Amino acid sequence: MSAHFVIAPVILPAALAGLMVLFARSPAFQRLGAVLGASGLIALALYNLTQASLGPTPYFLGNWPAPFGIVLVLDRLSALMLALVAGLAGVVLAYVLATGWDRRGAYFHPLFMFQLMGLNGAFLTADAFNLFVFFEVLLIASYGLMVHGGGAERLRAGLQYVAFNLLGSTVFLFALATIYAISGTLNMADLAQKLPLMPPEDAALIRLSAVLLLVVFAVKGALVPLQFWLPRSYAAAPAPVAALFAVMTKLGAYAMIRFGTLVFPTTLAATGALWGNILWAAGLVGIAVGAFGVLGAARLAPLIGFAIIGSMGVVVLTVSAFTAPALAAALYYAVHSTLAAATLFLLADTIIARRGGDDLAQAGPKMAQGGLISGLFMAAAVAMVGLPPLSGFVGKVQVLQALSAHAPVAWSVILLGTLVTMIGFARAGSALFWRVDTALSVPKHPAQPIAFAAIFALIAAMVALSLFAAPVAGWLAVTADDLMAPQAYINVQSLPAVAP
Amino acid sequence: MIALALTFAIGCFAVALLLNLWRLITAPTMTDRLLAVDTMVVNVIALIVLYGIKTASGINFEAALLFAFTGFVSTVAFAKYLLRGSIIE
Amino acid sequence: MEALIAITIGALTTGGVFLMLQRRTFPVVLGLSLLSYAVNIFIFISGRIALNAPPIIGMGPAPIDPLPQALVLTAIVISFGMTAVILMLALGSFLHRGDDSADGGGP
Amino acid sequence: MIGAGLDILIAALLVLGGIFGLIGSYGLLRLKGAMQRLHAPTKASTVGLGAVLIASAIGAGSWQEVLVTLFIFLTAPLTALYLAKTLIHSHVSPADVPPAANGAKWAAQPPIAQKD
Amino acid sequence: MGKWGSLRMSLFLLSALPFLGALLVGAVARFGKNAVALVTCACTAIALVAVLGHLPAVTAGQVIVAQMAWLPSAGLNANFMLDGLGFLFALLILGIGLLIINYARFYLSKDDPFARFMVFLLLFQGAMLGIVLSDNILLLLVFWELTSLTSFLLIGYWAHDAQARQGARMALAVTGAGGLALFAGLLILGQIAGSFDLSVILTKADVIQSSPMYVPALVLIALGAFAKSAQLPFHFWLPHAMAAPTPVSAYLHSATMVKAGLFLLARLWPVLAGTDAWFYIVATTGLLTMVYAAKVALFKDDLKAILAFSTISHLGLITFLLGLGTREGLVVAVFHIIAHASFKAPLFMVAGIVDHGAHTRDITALGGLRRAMPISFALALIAAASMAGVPPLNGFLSKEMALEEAAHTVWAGAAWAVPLMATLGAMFSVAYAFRFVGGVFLGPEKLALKDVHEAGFGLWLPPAILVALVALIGLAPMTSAGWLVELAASAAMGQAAEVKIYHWHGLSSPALWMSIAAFGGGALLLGLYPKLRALWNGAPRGDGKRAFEAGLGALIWAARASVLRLHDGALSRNMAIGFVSILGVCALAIWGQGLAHATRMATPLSFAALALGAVLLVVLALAVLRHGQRMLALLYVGVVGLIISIGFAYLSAPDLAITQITVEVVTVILMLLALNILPKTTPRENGFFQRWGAAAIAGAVGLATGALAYVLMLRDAGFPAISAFHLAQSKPGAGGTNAVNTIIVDFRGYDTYGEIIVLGIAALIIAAAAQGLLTAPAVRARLAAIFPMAGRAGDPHPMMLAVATRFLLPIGMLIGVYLYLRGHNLPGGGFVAGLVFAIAFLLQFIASGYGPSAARQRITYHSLIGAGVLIASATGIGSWVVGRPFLTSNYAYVRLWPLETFEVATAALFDLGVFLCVLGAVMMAIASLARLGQAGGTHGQKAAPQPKGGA
Amino acid sequence: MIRKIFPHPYLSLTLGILWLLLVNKLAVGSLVMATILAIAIPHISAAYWPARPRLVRPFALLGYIGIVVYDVIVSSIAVAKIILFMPPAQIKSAFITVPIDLPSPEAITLLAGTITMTPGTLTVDIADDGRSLLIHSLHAPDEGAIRDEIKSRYEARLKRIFA
Ligand code: NA
Ligand code: NA
Repeated sequence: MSAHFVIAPVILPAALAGLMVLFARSPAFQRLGAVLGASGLIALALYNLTQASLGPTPYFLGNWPAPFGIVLVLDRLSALMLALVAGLAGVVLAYVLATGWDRRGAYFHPLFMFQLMGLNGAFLTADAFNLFVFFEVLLIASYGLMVHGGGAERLRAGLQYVAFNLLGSTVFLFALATIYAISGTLNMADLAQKLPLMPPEDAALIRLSAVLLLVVFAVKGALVPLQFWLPRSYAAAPAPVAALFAVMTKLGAYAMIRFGTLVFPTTLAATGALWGNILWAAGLVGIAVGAFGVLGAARLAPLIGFAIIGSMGVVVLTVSAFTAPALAAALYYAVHSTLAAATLFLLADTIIARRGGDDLAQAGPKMAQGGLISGLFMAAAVAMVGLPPLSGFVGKVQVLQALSAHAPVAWSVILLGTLVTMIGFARAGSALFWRVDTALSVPKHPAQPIAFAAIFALIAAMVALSLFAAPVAGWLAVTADDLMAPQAYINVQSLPAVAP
Repeated sequence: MIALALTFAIGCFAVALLLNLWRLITAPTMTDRLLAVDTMVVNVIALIVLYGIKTASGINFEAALLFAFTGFVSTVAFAKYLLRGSIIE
Repeated sequence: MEALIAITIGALTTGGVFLMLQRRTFPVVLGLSLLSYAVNIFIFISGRIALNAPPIIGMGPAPIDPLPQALVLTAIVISFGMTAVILMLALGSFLHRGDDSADGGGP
Repeated sequence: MIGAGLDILIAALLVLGGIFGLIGSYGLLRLKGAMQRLHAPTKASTVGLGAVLIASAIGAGSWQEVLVTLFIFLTAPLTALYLAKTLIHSHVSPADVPPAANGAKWAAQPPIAQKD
Repeated sequence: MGKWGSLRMSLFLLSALPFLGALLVGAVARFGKNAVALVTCACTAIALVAVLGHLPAVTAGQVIVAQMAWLPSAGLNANFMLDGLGFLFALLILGIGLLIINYARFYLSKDDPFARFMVFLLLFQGAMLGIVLSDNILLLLVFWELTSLTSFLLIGYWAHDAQARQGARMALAVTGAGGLALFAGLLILGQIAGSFDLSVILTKADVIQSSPMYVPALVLIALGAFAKSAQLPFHFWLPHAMAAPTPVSAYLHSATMVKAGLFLLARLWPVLAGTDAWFYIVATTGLLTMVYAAKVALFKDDLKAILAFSTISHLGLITFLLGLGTREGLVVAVFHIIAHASFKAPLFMVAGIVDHGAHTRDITALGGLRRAMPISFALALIAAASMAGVPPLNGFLSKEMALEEAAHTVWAGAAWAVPLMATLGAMFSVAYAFRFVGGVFLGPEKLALKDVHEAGFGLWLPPAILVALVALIGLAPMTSAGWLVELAASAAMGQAAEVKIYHWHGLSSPALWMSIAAFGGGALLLGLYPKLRALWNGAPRGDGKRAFEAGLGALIWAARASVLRLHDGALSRNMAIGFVSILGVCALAIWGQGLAHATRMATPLSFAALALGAVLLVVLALAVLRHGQRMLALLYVGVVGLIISIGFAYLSAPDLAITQITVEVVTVILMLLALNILPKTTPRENGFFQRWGAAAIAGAVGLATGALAYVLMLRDAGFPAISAFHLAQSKPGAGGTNAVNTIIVDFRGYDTYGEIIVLGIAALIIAAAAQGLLTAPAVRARLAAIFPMAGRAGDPHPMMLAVATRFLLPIGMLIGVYLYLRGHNLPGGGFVAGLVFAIAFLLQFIASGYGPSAARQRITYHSLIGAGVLIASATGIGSWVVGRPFLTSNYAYVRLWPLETFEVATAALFDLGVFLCVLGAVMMAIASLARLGQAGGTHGQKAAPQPKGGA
Repeated sequence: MIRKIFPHPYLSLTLGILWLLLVNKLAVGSLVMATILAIAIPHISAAYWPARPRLVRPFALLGYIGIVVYDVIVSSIAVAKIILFMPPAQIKSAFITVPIDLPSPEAITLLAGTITMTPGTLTVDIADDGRSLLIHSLHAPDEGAIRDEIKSRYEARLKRIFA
């Protein structure tokens, strides 16, 4: 009996999207399907979390043995990411349905489902080339969602987003081809077995493929200096879509963690600390770029984009240590910052809809539901900056402690970044909510309780993440231990023995 | 005998291909360029077929057929573009 | 043969990268096409090269490695979809704004 | 005997095919008028390819090549027509073209009544 | 145990009370100001009673604790404790809070959102209470940062005032920055001590002070405390926070927020104090702050500014006392904390009353209010006298004790320095205190102030209560406050403190003489005030705020000039940076690594291959060099694709050859469709970068890629490729002889599943974008403008092609069916079949136009895509029925007359899904682009003729 | 009934033959498949071919094809000679108008295609009324002869084949 629950998070949205495309003319069906899909994915994610806690589960596609066929592996890390995607998708979908964003262009719901399919597929696969395929699925769906609704700015930003990501995809292929050429395999666990046995003169080629892969993940994770696409495209995208995209940078982090612990661990002689050193530098600069971007941004939406860059800087800086506590802290922070960024983007949308724009230099009218929105914004900003009492602070406590071996540099940069980001958010909040042009009439806007409920849900999630930090961190600590000792992940695939 | 003829024919079409290239570089009109490319397709198909004879393999028959099909469609499309700007009206 | 293929890959990459670094959308799209040619050949050669050894069972003693070919097929299809999308976005951006510059419009 | 005869036939077709193919491409360079150049590949190259295909068909005892040959012969006039139209459209002066019968107009030459 | 258990619970409840109160206030907001005030008061009062309820236990020397794990792995615990020190501060926070709430009830106007104010105030109160009740330094940090955040809200309460907004941001920035330094400091401290619980840390003085990380920890913690307590050079935020409503100033800046820094210094005193580093850092800062701020206070005209600088000065004094590191110093510091809170809060409240009544806080515009506001005058007089250190008030007592301590302090060998500075500070203090009272209430009555009346009962009662306390403590210090000081000081130093508060220390006490000097000096300063003022006005002075603003401004400018500038959406630059960084990391990766040697022989090169290679390279060069002529470049790129596909055919990849060429044609046609609308040429770039920079980068990337390819081709893999399995299992396992196809539809069918979805999505995006474009009026107008009909050839649909297509379309379909059916065993498959069908239909469109073809179309393209995805999914799911994983194929050889033996494979069904999806996607993309052209064409007929070429 | 199954019987026939050529096999299975496709594909594509050409003498078409194939070979030799041996200055090219009188688009198309593939001539354009062809002759010392040959050798035959 195969564990179909492993692949269900991929097939469910794909099949639903297929149905939605088939019945594209019925908006009611689209919405029904979307709700069913999101609820189903949440249920599956919860079930998969419990399953993954028991140990990794393989899924042999086509019933072919590894490494010859494609294998999916559900482990703690992938289950965590699936849950993050499902939860975020549910919230974003509720917001979209409440605000009618889905009606501003064609095919929103199938694209949304395909996006989820791509993300879930990428998190589940244990095959390097299949990872590429699902990267492409989620990317192309994201291109569609990004330009949903159309308009000059969105299309040009979309063009740049696509162009830059195509560069990433191309590098991905170069890297995979190099890996296959030197090792003859594509299965990640198989690579983990084979690379240490490669002749020493192949070290340069292994290192080359390692950095090429890192470049790919860096593009996805918006690591400096490959982050230029992010602020603009996220700002131009429909804000709820940008909220969903918050998880996409984490895909980059996921892939770095997966490959950095499984395929190119620090114990691999050829690569050693290569990844760690690059990530260390990229993380430090990323934090600075993110913080300065937040400080200097002239509009709210790109400001949030820069905050994402900064938070990814924190994540990869932490990952760069490649120790179990660091990975656990990085995962905690990654989950947190996904929620925080998503909250902020949804709020940005409510603000833009009520204020007529998110220009920070221009005083706007008093907003409908302004008091509530400002309170929510404060909470979200506090979370994103990493101030107490929300999950950002709890995350930073763990991150800083995990990095205490590199304290002088890492702590200074993280804390100074926090400070500058905080100043930036304070300026933005005061410009949006305090500096009101009373001469402008207050535009009426429906209250949209479900939209607010969605934002509340995200903040509640961050509160819960903070309150129940101990069980979460405990679970993540085991996850990190598993990652640092990936033998179980390899063993469940029953790979044939390797002889050089 | 066949081998010799085959080598000769392959050489002829390869040289023809280079002549097409020269035409492509020096073409006085866009039509000449299209013509050069269209002829290239013909010569390429010939080379594929000759290679098939040489290796006694029919494996590239589909390629030859599709080269003919797609070569035609693209020449028409480019010509239509020159004539009308819009290829699907 | 290997040298010729390597030169071809290098040349396609050079051309593709050069065009991708231009400021208008159309050259960028062309550049991406060239780059995808380069990468497709690159994947293909990861199975090394062989003449008259098609990956069909029963057609020869030592068929070429079929896996890279399958990967190239996937890559071709995906890059086709991507090219079509970016082309549409280039078109849309141009139709909205009246110029086809790929640059500009930052946050 | 029959085998040897077939071999000779195949070899001849191959040699002829090669020569025609070469002539077709050479004509592209040698002929001076743009309109003249259209003739070369349309006939010579097509026939050259046809010869090669027939040789292949005979050699392999396969009918598939006949299909390609048919296809080439079916589409060559269409290609030529379109290319000729582009020449008429932008490289040939209307004065150099004889009028159509009954006072009708040639399709490719502008300006023409629009009937999209 | 049971008894303490119930009290333990109450510590959690106690620290939660203000937050619960804030929620409750939000709930009752709609019932009006009184309801809000009542709830706020009730909450605060209950909390106060709860604190007082612990008095017996605390007095008995017990530490009340309440512990709950939060994130023990990081040392973060929700551990609370209440000892004497915490008790004192809790008393201040809640007691003065209660008074402030009542004051604010009458102070704020009808237009001010009162409930919001009270929510903020309670949140702030909760944060403060949390700081003083924390037993875990990380928990303390949580509350610490919360005070920064809530005070940001309180200071910015009057958000319409730009000063308030600025002041709030500045306070947040400075105290927040300090908080982050504190964060680092506390982390170090916790790591040294091995625990983040104060109860543990406080027992580890030796370990901490002998650690090499002691000084960094001390510096960072001190930074946090100094920023919060407005010590030099971070003091500047406090005066600007005076833009807040007066109750806020009275509460935050006299009794609570700024005292948090002092609390921290006192809390960590047992483990941090007593070293030279502590003394020189803390005491010096305090002393300098005291003198500097007192001097500035003398020259301020705004009442609240005077009080603000006075506060800074007194905080400096307390910091100095703590910095001494002596037990006596600590006792005096604790006593002065009480004294300062008791006289500074009423002074702020009086300033608010005056502001309310006279509508100005400018001391130069005020004067002679003693008759109009007698109560306020009395209150101000007593409080200010205490501030000046006039006996017998509590300020006098604490100042005498402080001067006494100063007199015994030697600073770097200089015995005179500290006493001198302390006396100077006291002198300024005397002067500004009397200037405050005199300037407002004494002297001639200003004409503009004729109608000023005393404030109502509600406004003066809260300060009156505190002033009464000032007097009470002054008269009976040991009875009224001695026990509290002892309680707090004992708790702070971790051992029984000796508290002796006297009015008279004897003539031998240096404090007496210093005090007398201070009064004399103060009188002199007031006498010379006009001259001094002129000097002050003329003297240049640093302005912390301006420096802060300038620094922040410069930072923002730098951010905009660097980071924002780099994110301006310059795709070409971003790409260039991307390529260069990729090259950089690759160079880093292979630097110093030996290059692998070749293990394979090179494959021979034929003349035909060389000719093809030459064609490819030359045409590629043409395409790149002449890319400005777009159609031409497209033609060249098409030729490159053609050569590549023949290359695939030559190199034993027939499937690649046919896929490449069919995809190529569809791509070229899509590009032609787009080019019909886009500009026909690319303007020549004259920029150095676009030509030479791009060429250099491109050349380097190309060289690297080519070299890598060359190395890989001539070297064998380290292990046998997994594809050996695919070749071996293709026929027996997957039922097909074409190993590429069996990989695609079977071994790696899951990749293909993703791949067709990519294609389907691409089509959906294109269709959605086209639909969006067609509904935008500006787009339609532009389409019309770029579609001139003049200059086009006539006859869009020549008869010959139309007739030929009647055959070519069916033949195309026939070829498609053929390719589909044989794909499993020979080159072909659903993908190519779909493309061939699409090309056949495309030809139909070219020949006869989209309109008539669309009219004849029976199936929508999107349903083809949907059906394709569903069929592929269903095929995969089908294997679940037999208990096998997704996409497990099955095949059988079926004998079915008259079709001989043929193979039925589920993979073929999967391939059908591929076929439908590909066909639908390609057609949808083409149709969408064609519709755009059509929209332009129909408009174009009406548009004025323009020369061909559009833009 | 037959018309319902085979909307374009000649197309069906062509497709059936082409299928057998494609699969390169004459077996029962191939014939059955050829029949299925010969029925199915014209049905799908019938929408794009609304009118039906009238072939009066279908078998005469075979003779016509024979003539054309012969002419194609001859014509290519002629063209080859001109390319290889005739000095460019001596090549006398000309546009020639050929008035035509054929009943159906299919017939006109066939004629135009034939002209292109046969000696030295190339169909360039069709008049917008469909009543004359513009042809280009590579080497036309006598335009009238060429016009006459086209009319007599090809057009006359086509008239007989298509009613
Ligand atoms: Na594939
Ligand atoms: Na299978």
